[in-house]
Amino acid sequence: MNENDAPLLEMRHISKDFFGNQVLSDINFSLKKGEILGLVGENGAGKSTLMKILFGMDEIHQTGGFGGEILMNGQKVEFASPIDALAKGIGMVHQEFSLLPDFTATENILLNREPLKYTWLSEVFGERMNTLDRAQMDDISKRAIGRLNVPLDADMLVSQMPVGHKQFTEIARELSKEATAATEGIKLLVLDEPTAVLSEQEADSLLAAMRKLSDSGIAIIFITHRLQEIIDVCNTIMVMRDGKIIKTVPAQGVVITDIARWMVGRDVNTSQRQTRTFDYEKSPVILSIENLWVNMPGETVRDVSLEVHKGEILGIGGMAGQGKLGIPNGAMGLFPAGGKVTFEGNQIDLNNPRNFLDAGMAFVSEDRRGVGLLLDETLEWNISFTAMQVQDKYLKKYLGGAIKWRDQEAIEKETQAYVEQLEIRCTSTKQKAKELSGGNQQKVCLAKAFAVSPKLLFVSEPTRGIDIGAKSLVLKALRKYNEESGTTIVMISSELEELRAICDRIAIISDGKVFGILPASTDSAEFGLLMVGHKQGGSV
Amino acid sequence: MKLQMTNTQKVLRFMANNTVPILFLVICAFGIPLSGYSANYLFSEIIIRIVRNSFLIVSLLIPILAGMGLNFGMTLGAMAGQIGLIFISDWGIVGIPGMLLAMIISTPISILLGWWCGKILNMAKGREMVTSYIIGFFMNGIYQLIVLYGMGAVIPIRSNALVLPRGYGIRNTVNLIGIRKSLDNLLTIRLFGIPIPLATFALITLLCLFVLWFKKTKLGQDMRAVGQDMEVARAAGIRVEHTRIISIIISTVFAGYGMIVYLQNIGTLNTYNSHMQIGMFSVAALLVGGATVAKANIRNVFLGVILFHLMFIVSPMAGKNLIGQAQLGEYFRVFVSYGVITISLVLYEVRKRRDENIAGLELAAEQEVKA
Amino acid sequence: MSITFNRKTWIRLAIIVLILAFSVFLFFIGRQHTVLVDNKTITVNGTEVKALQLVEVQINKLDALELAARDRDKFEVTGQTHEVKVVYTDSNWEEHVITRKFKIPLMQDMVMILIPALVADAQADQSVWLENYEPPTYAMTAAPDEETVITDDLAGLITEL
Amino acid sequence: MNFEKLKASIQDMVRSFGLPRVIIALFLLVLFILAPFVGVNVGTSLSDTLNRFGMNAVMVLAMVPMIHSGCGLNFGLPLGIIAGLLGATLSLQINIPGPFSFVLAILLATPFAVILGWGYGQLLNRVKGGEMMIATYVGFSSVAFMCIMWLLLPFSNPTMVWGYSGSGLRTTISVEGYYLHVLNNLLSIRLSDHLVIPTGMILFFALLAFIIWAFLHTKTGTAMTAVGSNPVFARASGINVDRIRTLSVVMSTWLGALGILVYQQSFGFIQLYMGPFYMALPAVSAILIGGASVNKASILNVVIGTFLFQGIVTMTPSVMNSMIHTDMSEVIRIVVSNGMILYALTRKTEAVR
Repeated sequence: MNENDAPLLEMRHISKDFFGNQVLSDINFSLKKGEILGLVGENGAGKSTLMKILFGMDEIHQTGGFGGEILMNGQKVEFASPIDALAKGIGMVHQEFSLLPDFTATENILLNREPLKYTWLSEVFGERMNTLDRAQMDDISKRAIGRLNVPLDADMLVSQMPVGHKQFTEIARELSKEATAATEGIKLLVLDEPTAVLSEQEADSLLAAMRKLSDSGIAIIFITHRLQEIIDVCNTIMVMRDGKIIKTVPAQGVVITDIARWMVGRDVNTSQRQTRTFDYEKSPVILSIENLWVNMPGETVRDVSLEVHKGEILGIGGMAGQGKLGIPNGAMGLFPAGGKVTFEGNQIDLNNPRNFLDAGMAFVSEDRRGVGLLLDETLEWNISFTAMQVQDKYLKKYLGGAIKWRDQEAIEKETQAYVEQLEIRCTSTKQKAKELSGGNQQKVCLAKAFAVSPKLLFVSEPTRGIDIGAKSLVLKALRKYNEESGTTIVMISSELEELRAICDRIAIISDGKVFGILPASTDSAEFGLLMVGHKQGGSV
Repeated sequence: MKLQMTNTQKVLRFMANNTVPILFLVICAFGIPLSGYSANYLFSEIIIRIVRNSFLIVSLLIPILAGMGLNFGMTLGAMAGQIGLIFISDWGIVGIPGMLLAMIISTPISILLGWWCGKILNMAKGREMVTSYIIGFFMNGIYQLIVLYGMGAVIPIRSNALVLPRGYGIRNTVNLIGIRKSLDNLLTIRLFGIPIPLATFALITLLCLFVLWFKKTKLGQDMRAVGQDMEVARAAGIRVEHTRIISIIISTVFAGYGMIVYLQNIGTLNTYNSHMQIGMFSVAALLVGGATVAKANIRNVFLGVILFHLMFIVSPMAGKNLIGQAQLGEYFRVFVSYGVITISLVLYEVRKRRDENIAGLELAAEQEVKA
Repeated sequence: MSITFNRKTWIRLAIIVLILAFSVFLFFIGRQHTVLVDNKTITVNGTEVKALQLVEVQINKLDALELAARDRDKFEVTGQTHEVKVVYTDSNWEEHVITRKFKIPLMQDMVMILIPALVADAQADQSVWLENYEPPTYAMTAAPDEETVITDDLAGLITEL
Repeated sequence: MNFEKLKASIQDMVRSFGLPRVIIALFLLVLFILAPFVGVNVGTSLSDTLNRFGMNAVMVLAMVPMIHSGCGLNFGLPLGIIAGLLGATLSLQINIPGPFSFVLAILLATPFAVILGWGYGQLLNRVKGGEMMIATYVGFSSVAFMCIMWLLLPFSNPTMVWGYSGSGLRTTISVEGYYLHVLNNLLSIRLSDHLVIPTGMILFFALLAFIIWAFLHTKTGTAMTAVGSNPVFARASGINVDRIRTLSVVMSTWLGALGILVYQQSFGFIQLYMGPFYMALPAVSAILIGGASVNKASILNVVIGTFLFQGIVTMTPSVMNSMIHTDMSEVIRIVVSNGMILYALTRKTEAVR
């Protein structure tokens, strides 16, 4: 069949589950030549998984493949690896750059696809002994950059480029993939949050470039959180939520509020919300953060000021990469930070976790394996360690405290208690942390935090990468802990619904700043708008 | 606000980036007058050292290009070269044909060893240097097994001049009279009475040209890519492991040739320790030339040879004239050789750290402006 | 990995063969031999041949040697075929020049040319005047009766590079 | 069927213990079995092994703290040894004959060990990730530096300095009349005229081993293990990682110093100059043979490892010699020890980030 009537790309009944937990179900959409499709949705809505399927990434195959079929120009295609996808003319520009800092734009654009000049040595030692054809490299990259028409210096080292130009280089690389014997020329370009790192005018010129490309017949899948851009540039808008397609509409006449509602809005009965009315204004401020800045790669906090009231559960939400994770990490001092953090009236000097802990705060990190756990040690160690070091718990003292001996019995007792309380599934308290499932590891992290019996507890992404059952268990445990021991909890999560489920107030972080604080009961569309950085919410 | 650098800062930065060469200039500046050697003597000595060592040192460049650090495994190549030499001196092949034959023999051995070494280093990513260093020791054991017990027993060796009286194993020193200086004397001119072996220089120049050309090849480009970021390279479809192995193989083969050139100049082979020292001295020389674990070029090689060996020549005499003990000078130069490697390894790690912090400083600065 | 016999493979094979051939060639031209020239009275198949009073011997273009009676000297040559040139004056003051090519067995370290034999019959086969020479063992480099092998790699650090 | 099960169990036993270690253990076993048949006295070789065990165990123990704190294998052991040598030479210089000189040596070595160790620790904190290579060269250059010092330092005890020049220390100095065999002879048990157990030396090691074991059960010791296991976790638990690491390095250095003193009192000589140069490698490979990895080590590893390693070093020459009249032990030692280190370096380990 010829290209005109068959859509360039069509995905039919795509479904995917990771070991029983359904992340995509019955995805259907098609994409015409030169069409720009805007793909929006919360984190975890399934956008990235969908793209991974489209590219036949290994992790899809390793986790048991997917359901449904992919068609290009009417023919069914199966991609064993991204290489195949590229060969079919699909290009992807990832959020994080895959560029070599000490190579020029040209060298990066043509990485491993350099045109070569023949040398006789290649007859003996193989193709790779041919020399690079610099001249040809230059004009290929020039042409690719030309198609984008952006001011990008082909001979500039990537390490010296402004971030926007890196982005352009990435795109130019995809564009430079012209039809060869092995591969077809670029037909479909997937841009995953390309504008997230760009300044205003950079973003504008990128959008312009995208239009230009679509005019030249290249279809684009445009993933972004900046809804205005979607409306400006896309022909069609596709909204995903919970692994389903909520809406597929032409961009004309759509207003941001609709999109936001589609993105976050849920039918109320789905989520088990038990709204409690907690009057935080009555209770004193326990923690106040002023002008906090944190240099956490990928989660930079620029200027955050917050007040946390005693006994409340404060939620901190926002899109990935906007800096919400930076707040607790900075406050604790795991990443270089500055600003003023006052806890119970006395200021905590930053960049030293010890002060944070001594003050009576605790932090459950989002990075369980990296920061949260001693993977090679037993549960006992994991749970008791922090309390032991900070508060001298579980220690027998001899010679008037000169020798502080580990008290094995006490540790075992405590650990056993937590294992029962949090229903940690393990063979024994001597089991190594790395042998537990994600959910149970998370519970261990909580137990570790509870063990220091903190006055204020930061919990970061407590439900990331754990199954539904464990999720609700963890949330319940937090709520219970808050109610019973009156501990103030600050919970950071990218899943708005789970915040709304247990928090009293929710602060939305965007671009490293507090964009607005609303009561959890507020309509989710409001939050949606804040998240996508559309309108300044009235701070409560 | 961008981080501005005042001139003084710039100077300091320059000093910091070239600590080692500057250090050596200072040492030599003090050493030369103390030693009381004539300029003429020093010059001719330096010429000899360049002829001897530069080939070996150049063989270190390519693994650095591929981001595998300093290839202490070059001793493997040296061993291969020595085995080649042992054979030709047993067969009584002399002169240029002898050298060529030795090189031909060493090549397959080097390739084999290099391939094995590369495999191992791929298993120890991020720890290449210390691993290649240990590989050197390990292989030294195997080498002894072969040369000290195998040769004469399993591997036939005719000449009694080579084999130990007990009937097997090679003697401590093998006299390479047959090929001694055969390359150096092929074509020599005298400059101010200083003999300059043009043939050897030609060979070395050829090698340098090869290295320069190699960087222009696809393989060279791939190595640079792998050296910067293995993951990105892999994503782009470059065969990372394969490329790394090749870089080690090339280095090993060249090291083998280098060893042959080195020994034809010296004229005698210390069967059981020539190869072990050579690794350390070559690395030291390269680092003295201002190379780092991540970056090295031809200029570093020659600057290194000159500075390092200048120190090496003058220090015993200087020590003698200073404290009346030549031995002191000898210990001193051993100390310096190791010290240099230590310093530049440390500086390298420290700088890596420093560059990582820059981003944080900028953010901080930006906040200060706000406040 | 299966070896497919395309052009490249052939080229590689060819190169390897070439290198091997070349190394054999090197072996031939690089092989060093010692040629002893000996001027003693000997008996060649029964008849005694007197040593010459004075004879000048030259091999290839190496500088010539003068041998009196009962002298023996040596040339170091590489390769197999060489030319020996003998210049002597007989009893009635006539100068004779004999030049002969000869071939040394490849693995033979030492050969000896018996000048008198050569002079006696200039046309004789080389086996008559050229004989393989096995050096007596005592002439070998006198080795210390038991040499201790130093495998200590530190030795080198203190010694001259 | 049943055989299958056996096979499987053996296989994962081997896997858990590491193939090379199994091979080495079997090798040693074979040597001991062969010994009587080739006319080697098992008693002698056993007491030799014990003796060498005692001599080296402490230096192997010196690996433990640094491995625990994640500083990797202590290739910088020579630094500790130098501290020990300084202690030894000074104690001889002060010239109090008899066993007390040993105590004195320890006392004098300690401050050096602490100072050197502290500096060394500071250095290693600045080069996290590249410790091992740098440790190696710190060791080497410090040895070379001390070579100069041994020549220059104004020692005067005639038993130590070169006879002719009257200045500069000798390469080997006898400790006869000072602390020769103080530990060896301390309540040593003489089972037969071949088999002697150097109880004192073993006990001394046992004491130190106990101290380390106990330390690892204290609060600080726990912190040290955590730092080695996951520095980020430790930091997030309010541990000052750098301080713990420095402490571990100081401990290692100090143990190294004691180690060389124990070695000397049994060996009979103080080896100066290039003596300490390659002493790190045997110790490193010993602990690895014992089952330690680049970031995990226990006292048991030290004991097993030292015994296996020294066992091989003592047995091979005697057995080999009497079997195939050649001494290949040197080569075997090199191959075994470095092969073991290679094996360890090429394992995948999380802690080395």
